[in-house]
Amino acid sequence: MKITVIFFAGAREAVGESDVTVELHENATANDVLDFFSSRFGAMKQIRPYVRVAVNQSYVLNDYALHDGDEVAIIPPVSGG
Amino acid sequence: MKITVIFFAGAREAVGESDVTVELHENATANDVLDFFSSRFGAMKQIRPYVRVAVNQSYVLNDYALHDGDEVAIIPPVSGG
Amino acid sequence: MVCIQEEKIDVQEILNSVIVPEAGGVDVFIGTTRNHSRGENVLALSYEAYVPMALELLRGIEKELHLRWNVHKVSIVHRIGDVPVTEASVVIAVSADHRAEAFSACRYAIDTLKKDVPIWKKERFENGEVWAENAEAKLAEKK
Amino acid sequence: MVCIQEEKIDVQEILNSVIVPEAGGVDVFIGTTRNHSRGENVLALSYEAYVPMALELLRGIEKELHLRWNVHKVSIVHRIGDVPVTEASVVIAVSADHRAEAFSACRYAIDTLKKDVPIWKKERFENGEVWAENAEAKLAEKK
Repeated sequence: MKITVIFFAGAREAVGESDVTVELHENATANDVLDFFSSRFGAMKQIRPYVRVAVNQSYVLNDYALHDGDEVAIIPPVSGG
Repeated sequence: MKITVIFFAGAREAVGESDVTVELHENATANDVLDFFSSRFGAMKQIRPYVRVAVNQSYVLNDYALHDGDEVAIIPPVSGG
Repeated sequence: MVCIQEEKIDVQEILNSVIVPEAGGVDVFIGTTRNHSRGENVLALSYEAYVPMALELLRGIEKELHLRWNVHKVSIVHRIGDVPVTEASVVIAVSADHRAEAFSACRYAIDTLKKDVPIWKKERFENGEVWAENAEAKLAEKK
Repeated sequence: MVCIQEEKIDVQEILNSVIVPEAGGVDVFIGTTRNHSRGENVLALSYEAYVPMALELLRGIEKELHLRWNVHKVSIVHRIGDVPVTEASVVIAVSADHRAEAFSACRYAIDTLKKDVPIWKKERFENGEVWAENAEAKLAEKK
């Protein structure tokens, strides 16, 4: 299935892109998305313990099962306010 | 001794004056001022349990000993804010 | 800065007086006059103050906030005279490095003002008028 | 009302949006950008947001305030892009019948915003730049 992954702040700089479309196996989870980018980008691997994942604009746990067409956002620790 | 007594809000309306100069015996206290006006004005007697007294712009206890020339203020429950 | 004034309160001006480059957060409390009280419609509201004593107590509150919390600037402004419904009767602004201190100090300031500062509000209803009494002020008498 | 905007925040406009004739008190929190962080001078600050999700979470906070406290109106406005020192990055205003509720609800709103809402601040120093991380956001990960 195809999902769009969008990156913010330090995650965007780690990957060098603000959004990427990836092809994942069926039954892929949020965790698989983190694996995918952590294995390709050292800087992403470093911040991985600290990021949260949102799917279609809601936070999810890392074992969340993705669906074709989902928008997955990689959310580093926020600093609004 | 001579002291000036000033009245605010409900106390002013009870006495019908905003300030009055009274002649009191030596050793008079804040309490004596309250006695003086409560005995003359029924409305003042009614609110007496609820008023606080300030002398020269500081709250005092009712047994505070007055001095010649003091400014005594009769302060009904406040409602600022 | 503390002030008692008859003019309408300019909140932006008060904010400007407390925001400093070192501060990270400002808490502002604004007391507005309400259109109802004791279950009746309030037609008009008027404040009076024992001005020199009220200013002295407000300066005391300002000083106490600096002693008890790590705050940068404090402004307390109270309006007297007629205050139309929805307009501010009091504005308290506190700037601090950290918001927890701004919130606590601002809350303490309005609580103390309501309890002790010699300012009175008269509420005018269709069937008469009455001097309001803050619940906090009534508790203070029992001490 | 919630809003994410690049324009300078107009505090008076936000106040006007929450003051209603029935409300007796308004608490306002204003987060301003500071000139120092991590012991260094901050030259410039810039915010970015995951805008649709941030707005959704801000609307959620607004709704939660109405459910948990007896509040009249809530406004939360966050600025993004460059925010010069002393200008407001966020303004939260809450009106209520009683000030205790305005204070608690406003405090809860800024605490939750700092913990969860996807907005990030980049601090630029003389020797480089860094993405700030709220202490509250780091705690949230451990859940």
